[in-house]
Amino acid sequence: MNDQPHIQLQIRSNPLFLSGVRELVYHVSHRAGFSETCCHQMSLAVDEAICNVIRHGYDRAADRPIWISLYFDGGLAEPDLSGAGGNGSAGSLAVSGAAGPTKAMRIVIEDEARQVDPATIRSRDLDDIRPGGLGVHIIHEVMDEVRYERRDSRGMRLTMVKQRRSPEVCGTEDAHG
Amino acid sequence: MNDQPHIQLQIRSNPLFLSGVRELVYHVSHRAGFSETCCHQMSLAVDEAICNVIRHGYDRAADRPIWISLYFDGGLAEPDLSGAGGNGSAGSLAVSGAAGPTKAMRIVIEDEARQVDPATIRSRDLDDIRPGGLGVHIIHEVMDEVRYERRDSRGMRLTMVKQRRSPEVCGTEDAHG
Amino acid sequence: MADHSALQIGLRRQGRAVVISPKGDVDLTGSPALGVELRRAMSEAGVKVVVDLSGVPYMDSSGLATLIAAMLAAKKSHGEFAVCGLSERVRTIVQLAKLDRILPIVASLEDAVK
Amino acid sequence: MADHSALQIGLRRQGRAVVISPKGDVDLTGSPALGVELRRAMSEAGVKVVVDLSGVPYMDSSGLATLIAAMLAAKKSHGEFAVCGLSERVRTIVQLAKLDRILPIVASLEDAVK
Ligand SMILES: Nc1ncnc2c1ncn2[C@@H]1O[C@H](COP(=O)(O)OP(=O)(O)O)[C@@H](O)[C@H]1O
Ligand SMILES: Nc1ncnc2c1ncn2[C@@H]1O[C@H](COP(=O)(O)OP(=O)(O)O)[C@@H](O)[C@H]1O
Repeated sequence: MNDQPHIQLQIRSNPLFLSGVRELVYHVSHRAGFSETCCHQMSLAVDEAICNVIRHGYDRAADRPIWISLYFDGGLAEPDLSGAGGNGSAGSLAVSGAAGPTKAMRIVIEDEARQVDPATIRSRDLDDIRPGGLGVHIIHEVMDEVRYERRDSRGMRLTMVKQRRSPEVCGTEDAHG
Repeated sequence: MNDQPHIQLQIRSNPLFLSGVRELVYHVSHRAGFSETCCHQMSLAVDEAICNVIRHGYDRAADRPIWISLYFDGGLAEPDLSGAGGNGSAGSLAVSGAAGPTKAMRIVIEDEARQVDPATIRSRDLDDIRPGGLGVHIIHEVMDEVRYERRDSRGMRLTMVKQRRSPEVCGTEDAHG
Repeated sequence: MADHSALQIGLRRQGRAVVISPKGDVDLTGSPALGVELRRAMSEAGVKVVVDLSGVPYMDSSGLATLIAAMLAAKKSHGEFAVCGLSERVRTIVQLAKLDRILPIVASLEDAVK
Repeated sequence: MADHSALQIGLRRQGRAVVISPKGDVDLTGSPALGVELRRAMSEAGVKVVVDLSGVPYMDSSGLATLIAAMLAAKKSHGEFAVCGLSERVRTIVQLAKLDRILPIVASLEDAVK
C-alpha cells in the first residue's frame, strides 16, 4: 500500500462541483484501464458519497471542505512521451493508457463534519418503496469494499475500493513500438 | 481576493491525468456560468500548462507533484437544495448553476520543478513554421491574464485569469420558484 | 463531449399528456427543479405526466428519489405517470437501486403519451 | 458522454491515399502514437497521407506539433499530406495557433483522398 495518493482533491461542499468531480473520477479511472461501466460506477459512487457529506454531514452548508483522494493500487502506466512535441524523431508507440498495471482503485472521501456511528450509515430495505435512502445501497452495489469510519481529529472517512478485473482491459492493446 | 481556493487538486506529473483535469476544469467552469467556448479554452490552457510542467519542469518524470487551484472570484451560486431528496415537500427552483455571481476564474498551477526565469517562458514567432513552441502562445491567447513566477521555496507558479463576460450567461435563466 | 450544462427542463402538451423533458444531469443540483416541475404538472387533474429522460446523460439517487416521489404522488391522487427514454447509463442506476420493476418505465415516448 | 478512451488509430487505404483516423483525444499521451503512424505511412513513396480527425473530440498543442511535423516531412520528400474532419473544438485550437492557413486542411474526406 502506497500512502501518497496519486490524486488529491479538496473541494468545498458546493453541489455545483459534483459534475466536475464525477468527470475527473470517470476519466482518470478510464485511463487507468477500467471498463466504461466500472468508470461510470465509480463516478456514481463518488457522487453519492459527496452528496451524503453535503446533506447529512454538513447540513447543506456549501463552503465546508471535502477531500477526495485517489490511489491506483499496483501503480499506473507511464505513457512513453518520446516523439511527443512532434520534432520528427523516432519514438515508440505510447502505452495506450488503457493497459496500466493498476490492480484496484481506492477512493477515500474525508470531511470535517459531525461524527456519526459508522453503523448508522446503512442502506434501508428497498422493498419499502419511498424516495430517498438509496445512496448507500448504490455505493455498496458498485464498489467492492466500502468502509466508513471516524477520523482521528474530527469528521468522517469513507474508503471505497474497486478491483480491476483482468479481462476488462479496454481500448486497443497495441504492440509497443 | 479570497485566498482559500474553491477547489484544490494535487496530481502527480503523469500525463494520464491530463484528461481528468481538463474535464474537471471544463465542468466546474461551466457550472459557474462560463460559456462552452470559454470552458473549452480554460481546459485547454490548463492542459497546455500542465504539459509544460511535465515536459520542461520535470523532464517527463511522472511522479512529481503538481498543484492546481481554482478560485471563483466574486463567489459561486449555491444551488437551493430544498426539495432534493424528493420527499415531496415544496421547494423553490434551484439556481440553474449557470447564473452564478462568478466574475472571473483564477487558475493557479504550481510545481516543485527547477526554477527558470519567467521571461524565458514565452511564445515564439509563429511565422516560423515548425512543430512545438505553441503552448505558451495558446495560453496567452485564451486567458485574460497570464503570469509566471518563481515560488518562494522552490518550483514555479503560473496564475491565469479568465473574466466572465456578462452576456455569456448560458443555459436557462429560470425564475426562482 | 456531451453538453453538461445545468439542467434545463422542457415542458409540452401532447394530447392528454404533459411531457417533461429535462436536459442535462439530474443530480443534487438539478433534482429540485425537476421535482418542482413534476409537482406543478401533477396538480392538474386528469393529465398524464410523462418524464422523457432522453436528454439526461446522468442521474444519481436524488433524481431517482424525485421520480419515486412523483410516482407515489400519482398513485395517491389516482393520476397517471410514466418515464421513458432512459439511456444505458441511467437505466443502470435504476437497476442498481432495484427500481426497474417499480418505476413505470415505458419503451418509447409514443407509448408513454398513449 | 463522449468516449474519452486512450487514443486508437485506424489505418486504411483508399485509392492512392492512406487514411489515418485517430479516435480519441490527441493530447500528450496520444500524440506520440499518432506521430509514429504518420511517419510510417509517409515512408512509403507515392502515397498521399490523409489524417481524418472526425473521431477526435480534443487536441492540444502536442497534436498540432505532430501534424506540423508531418506536413514539413511531406514537403521535404515531395509527398502529399492533408487533414480533414476537424470538429468545431479542434478547429478552434488550430485557429488559436494561427495554423488554419498553414495546415493543408480540406473540407471533406472525399476531397482529401482525391
Ligand atoms: N456522510 C454521512 N454522514 C452522516 N450520515 C450519513 C452519511 N452518509 C449517509 N449517512 C446516513 O445514512 C443514511 C442513508 O443514506 P442514503 O442511503 O444515502 O439515503 P438518504 O441520504 O436518502 O437518507 C442517511 O439517512 C444518513 O443517516
Ligand atoms: N512550466 C515550465 N517550466 C519551465 N519552462 C517552461 C515551462 N513552460 C514553458 N517553458 C518554456 O517556454 C518555452 C515555450 O513553451 P511552449 O510554447 O509550450 O512550446 P514548447 O513546449 O513546445 O517548447 C519552452 O520551450 C520552455 O523553454
